[in-house]
Amino acid sequence: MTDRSASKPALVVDDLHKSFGALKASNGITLDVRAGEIHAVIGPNGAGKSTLISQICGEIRPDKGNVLIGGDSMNAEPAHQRARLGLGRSFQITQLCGEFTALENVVLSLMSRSGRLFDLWRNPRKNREYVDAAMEWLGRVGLEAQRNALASEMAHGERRQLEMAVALARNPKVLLLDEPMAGMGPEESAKMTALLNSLKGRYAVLLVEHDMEAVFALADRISVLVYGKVVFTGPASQARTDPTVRAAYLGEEAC
Amino acid sequence: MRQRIAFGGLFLLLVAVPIAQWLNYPFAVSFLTRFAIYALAAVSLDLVLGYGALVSFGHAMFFALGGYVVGISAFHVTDAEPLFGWLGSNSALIVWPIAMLACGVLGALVGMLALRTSGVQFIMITLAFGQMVYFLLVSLQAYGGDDGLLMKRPNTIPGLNLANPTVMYYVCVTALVVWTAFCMRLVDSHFGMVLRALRQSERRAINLGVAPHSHRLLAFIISAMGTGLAGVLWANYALLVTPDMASWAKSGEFMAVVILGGVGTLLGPIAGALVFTGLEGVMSALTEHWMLFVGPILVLVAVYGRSGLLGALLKERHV
Amino acid sequence: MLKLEGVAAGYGTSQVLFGMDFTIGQGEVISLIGRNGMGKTTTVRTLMGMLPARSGSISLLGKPITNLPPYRIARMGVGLVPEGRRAFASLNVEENLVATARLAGAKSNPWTVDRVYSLFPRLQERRKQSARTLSGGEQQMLVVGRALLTNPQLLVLDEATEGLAPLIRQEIWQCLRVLRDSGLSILLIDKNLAEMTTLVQRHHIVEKGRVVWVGSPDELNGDPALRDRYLGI
Amino acid sequence: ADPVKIGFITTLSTPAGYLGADQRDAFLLAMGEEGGKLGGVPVELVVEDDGLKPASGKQAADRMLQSGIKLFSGITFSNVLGAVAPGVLAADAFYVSTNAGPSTFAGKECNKNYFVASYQNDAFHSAGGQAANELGYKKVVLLAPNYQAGRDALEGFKRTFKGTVEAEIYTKLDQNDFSVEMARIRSLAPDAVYQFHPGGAGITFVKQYNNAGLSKTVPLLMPGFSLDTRMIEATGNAGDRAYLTGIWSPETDTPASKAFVAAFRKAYNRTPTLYAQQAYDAAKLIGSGLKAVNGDLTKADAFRAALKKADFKSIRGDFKFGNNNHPIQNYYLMQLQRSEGGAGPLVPVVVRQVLKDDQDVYAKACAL
Amino acid sequence: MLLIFEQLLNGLQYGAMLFMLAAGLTLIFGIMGVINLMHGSFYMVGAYCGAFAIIQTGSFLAGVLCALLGAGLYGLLVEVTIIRKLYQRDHLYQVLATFGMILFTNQAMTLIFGRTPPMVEIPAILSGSVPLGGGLEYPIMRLALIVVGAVVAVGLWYLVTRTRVGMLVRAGADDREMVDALGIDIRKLYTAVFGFGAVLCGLAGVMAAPLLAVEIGMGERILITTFVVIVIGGVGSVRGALVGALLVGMVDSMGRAFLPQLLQLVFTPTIADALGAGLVSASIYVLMAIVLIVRPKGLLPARG
Ligand SMILES: Nc1ncnc2c1ncn2[C@@H]1O[C@H](COP(=O)(O)OP(=O)(O)OP(=O)(O)O)[C@@H](O)[C@H]1O
Ligand SMILES: Nc1ncnc2c1ncn2[C@@H]1O[C@H](COP(=O)(O)OP(=O)(O)OP(=O)(O)O)[C@@H](O)[C@H]1O
Ligand SMILES: [Mg+2]
Ligand SMILES: [Mg+2]
Repeated sequence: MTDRSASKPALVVDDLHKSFGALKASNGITLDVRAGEIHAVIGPNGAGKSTLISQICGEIRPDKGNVLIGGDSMNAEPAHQRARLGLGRSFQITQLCGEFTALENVVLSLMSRSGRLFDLWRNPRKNREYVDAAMEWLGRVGLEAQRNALASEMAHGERRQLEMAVALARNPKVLLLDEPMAGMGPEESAKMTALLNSLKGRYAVLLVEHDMEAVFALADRISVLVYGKVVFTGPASQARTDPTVRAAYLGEEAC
Repeated sequence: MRQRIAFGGLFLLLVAVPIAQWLNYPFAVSFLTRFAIYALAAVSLDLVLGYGALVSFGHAMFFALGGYVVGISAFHVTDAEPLFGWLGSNSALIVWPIAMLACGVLGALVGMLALRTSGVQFIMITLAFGQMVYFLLVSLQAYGGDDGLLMKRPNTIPGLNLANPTVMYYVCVTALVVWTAFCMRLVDSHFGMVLRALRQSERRAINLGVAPHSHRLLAFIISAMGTGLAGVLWANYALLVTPDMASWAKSGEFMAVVILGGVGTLLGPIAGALVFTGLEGVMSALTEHWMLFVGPILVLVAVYGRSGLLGALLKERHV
Repeated sequence: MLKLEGVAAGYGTSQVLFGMDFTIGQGEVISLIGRNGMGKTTTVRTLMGMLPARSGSISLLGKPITNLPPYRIARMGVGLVPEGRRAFASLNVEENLVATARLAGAKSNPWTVDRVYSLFPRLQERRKQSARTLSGGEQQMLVVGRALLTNPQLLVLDEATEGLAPLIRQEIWQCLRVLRDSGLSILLIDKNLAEMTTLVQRHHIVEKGRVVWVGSPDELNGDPALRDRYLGI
Repeated sequence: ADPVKIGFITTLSTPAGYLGADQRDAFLLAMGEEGGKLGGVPVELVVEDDGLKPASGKQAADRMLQSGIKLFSGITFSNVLGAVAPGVLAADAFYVSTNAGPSTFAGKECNKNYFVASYQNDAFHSAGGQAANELGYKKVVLLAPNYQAGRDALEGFKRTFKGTVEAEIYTKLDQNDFSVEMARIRSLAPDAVYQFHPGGAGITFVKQYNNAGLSKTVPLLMPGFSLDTRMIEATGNAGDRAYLTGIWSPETDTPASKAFVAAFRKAYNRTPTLYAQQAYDAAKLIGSGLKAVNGDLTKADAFRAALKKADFKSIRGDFKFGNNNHPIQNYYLMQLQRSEGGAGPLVPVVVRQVLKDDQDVYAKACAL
Repeated sequence: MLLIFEQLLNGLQYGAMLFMLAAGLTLIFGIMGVINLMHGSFYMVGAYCGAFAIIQTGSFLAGVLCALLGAGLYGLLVEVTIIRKLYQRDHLYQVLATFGMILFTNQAMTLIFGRTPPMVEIPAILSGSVPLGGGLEYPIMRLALIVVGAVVAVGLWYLVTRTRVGMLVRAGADDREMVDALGIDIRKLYTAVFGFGAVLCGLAGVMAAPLLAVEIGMGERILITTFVVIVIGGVGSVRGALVGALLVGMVDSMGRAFLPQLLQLVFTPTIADALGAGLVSASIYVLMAIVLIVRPKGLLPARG
């Protein structure tokens, strides 16, 4: 474990409960993400991973339980407020501004940090700072060529890459990634894994992913979620071998 | 492209009247004024409709309010006892700002409630408020009920005689140009970009820290004030304000004008206004069955004019 | 079964496919692989008739289907699992399955809703839930089941395993093997090369809108240079 | 000399279009009878549709004024007139109304160039009140739509009615189900109902009044324009035995009237409405004026004086102008009865005269 | 007391009428998701065709058939020539196109049928009224409206929620291309359903004809109200439309029936009448605003 793991948690999820009718999507989830750590949450489909993320970022109100960022409770804060307090995320089902170019999508993400959201006069696209930074991010995810393509007209995988660029560019304290590798080809996911590794330490990352290669390559710790319950939390190395995990999730093929 | 169209249009607006006089068709001035006023309303509506996807089916209420503020304050000057101790006024410098302010306030109230909904429900709730204003005006017997209010003379601006059609026209054009320029700047600003982002992916925008409600509300208020200004000018042009300024049909007309010209292009709606008022004016003069021709024309634009008259031209983007 | 010859297609001004050709035989499983944005999905859209072919010809079971309307092609026995799920949001799980179900070339044991449920028990649990609120993976299962219920002779899977947990993926691969052996032809677009090895007869590497390499999984695995060149792994 | 242009702005589109059409056609009929002349002076009718929009009416008027037209007519609705008249009069042009006669221009705001050849809006309603008295009704229920004309209507009625008003029911604009009002009327059980609903609402009301079975028990009284000839046709026998007030009916038994109805039917094979009659008279009136100045409208004073004399044969009978250039005339009570001895369609048959040489109440306020 | 009961019945009856008017729109707007301002035009076409046939043949049944046929065919024509091209387009273009068609239809009808509103007698069987006890007589025609409304409601509900056609239409509203790609001729299906929606308008038109004025522009009178009904009930659900219709019917009727009197307890009669009428005029809009503020998606929105 790195020295970072000692530092205090950037994100704490405390006994979260959420039911949809009879179904308990979150059934007392407790976990934390330390500053600079990548904490992977894996689990079968419908285990409640996305719901967990939605509750952390405030799109869904939990029935019970608490979410703390940097030690402060978020329960009272609406979603956009949490975002301002340094919470960023990527979406499992891509959420981009289709009529904006790749570049504009990233610029939007960058300017949202500036808090000038009500500036009625200046044009962010003409702001060198933003444009340069945006180009840099597009470069990192490998989309420079597509900078002026409309998001709606990009290939699925390209959109996934852009999704990540937008999420990362905001440079949040806590970053929630919902299946970032989904839809990317082998090469792209390899690249993305490398990128995330290179950025390691910048953000506290909660990573939801079904691509085990990526998970084991990135995660410091892994939690396994089954039917809304955390059945395992521990260092990646353990998870690989842990019987419960294999039974519940990995199946015989463990990379 | 956008620039070229903008300046081209501006040039036409300025020379239209001299040309009309030269062709010795003075009536054109009156028509052009009407067009400019419609355009102003349409541009304002396009701000929310095109960039915020807030399809307001009640915008006529602001048009009417703007007009009635002018009408009523004039009414109190001429032939009625003071209103809350205020003797009313004919001075544009006093009345027009008041009118726009009033529209802003109404916009804020309606917006605050209406923005709880979205999509079709938003269309209908704005319609509902529009209709309420309409019925309110109809039952304002002190101010002529559904016959509306006649004005003796237009407002006064130091050094300008609005009673002179040409002057009136240039005042309207100035208002139109300034407002449009402002809106064009607005939609490219941080605020504008956020507004458009909200339209395309609300979830994303929120998770970038955008407070959706307050952004939309501000846009709605600004749009309301612009439409109100159009109403103000209308009152001065027609010297008559009637409740049907607030009717749903009027809101529909504004919407038609915007779509006709090209949603989310700001300049498009101006062209739309020209064509719409033109069709109505010319056709109704030609035949009593003018609707038989205007209707299909609108249909053709909707079906084939991909995104309105200028939409195709203006949609091309520049980062 | 299916044959593409020099198919070109694109969107608006931008051309994407430059002479796609490949064939699938009865009971064959082939794959299209390649980097993002190389034209795999575009190929699928074109052969389904969702995107006009600008030139070239496509034929199914010997009959030309170039630019037929999608529903005609589908009825000739093509089942599609589209990219990005596209379940019918306002229908519930069961309605999604039955709405477009068909007993077209009803073979020995045709697909029924129950059979799909036994393949994906998770779906049965959520029968009455609206597809809009399903989890990503559940939606994915749903659209696979939806395609199977049209009882196709050719199954087209565009990233059908995206967002599915390893266990479920195993299930699906297993099921596809069974289907293949029962004579179904399958066109597969997927990123899990390793898992496809035992399923696929031929890989087709797509690059810039045309097939640049055809070969068996073993040949691909045996040729790191190739993998590096076209797939970057 | 080229013909005198008359600006004829009226409502031709929208459901109310038939009102305008009848006025235009009757006016043209009058011209046709003189071979394109009025009072021996060649005239040209410049017709334009206002679509029942005040603003459009004003548009048209502006355009006509600028093209040099000095004489206007034809406007059907008060709100359009309200928008058009001031501009026209300010330009020292003449206006002769074929229908609308709002109180606005009858009193303080009356104008020397503004003539109403039809009637002052309240008149039919005052006649209604008087008729109710003479028919011996003690308790009545009043209904009208909740807008200005509706309120004026009920005011007009109450001005002359001596009995008690059980209830004033204001209906919604464009209401198309009156079952609630019918129930209320039945429960109030008045001697009669006086109602004013224009256009479609009027038709609907009469149909439902009959369907509710009220027409058998409670007599229905209304102003003529609330159930004009077209509307009578559209209500079949629903309006049987209902009372109307007015200045004229196609059944009016004077040679002039008979001739007019015959000519109109011949020309357009339909029965003229009161709007047609009013427009026809207006045309004749204008003719009398043009004759006096021989078509030279620059002789404004002479033309005005001639109009004021109202030296023409009105098919409604006696007609003269009051100080405010609004008519002083007789108003009649009519009843809808089956023609052709009970077999044919309903027609308004004149029952009795209710007001003789009646002048509107606003005239006093007029300085002319 | 009896009066109150009668007024309640009137409210119900008006609600049923509103539902009939709104039924076609639930299908086209609520389920297919097309903002169709022409709704009223189909209704008018139905009424005119019905009236025309009745005047010619004297048989109400013939009128009904002719109305359904006329409205249906016009609906099909419009769908094939215009609407079909607009399904995937933004709602706004549907608004513009159908707005244009209103103007066109009105004028066309004026030219075809002339300006005189045609007369439709109440058919013999439905004329007269039945005693409901307590000396209360109620017109059969209006009871007939209630019955037909109920039948339409049940039928429509079954079609939309229980049949495959219903599912496919809803699916088509979500993702038209995908339905197509799964082997359904969505174009034909939508044409048919749109036509059926128009048929329902025609039915409403001819059923209302004996009680209402059959005139140009009669469609616009009901257009907004029907949209209000659907939005209050919750877009996309037939049950919603029914609830919305009854609610609007009741509120409107009760308001008209009692509000003025209630206000008279507080104000002088004249003021009360005026004020009451004003409130009543706006009542359904106030109702809609309140409903939407409390439940932004309406009372019974469609699933999901
Ligand atoms: N609004 C809702 N109403 C009812 N059930 C819901 C709702 N949202 C989610 N669910 C159910 O909750 C469960 C958890 O959903 P969630 O999206 O969190 O799963 P997940 O772990 O993200 O799965 P996947 O890996 O497939 O994305 C699923 O079974 C889903 O059907
Ligand atoms: N709707 C569209 N309009 C314009 N261009 C498009 C559109 N969809 C895709 N493209 C372009 O066509 C190219 C091929 O896209 P396609 O979706 O076929 O790639 P792909 O091989 O499926 O990639 P992925 O593996 O990411 O799905 C891409 O460069 C993309 O930018
Ligand atoms: Mg998920
Ligand atoms: Mg793809």
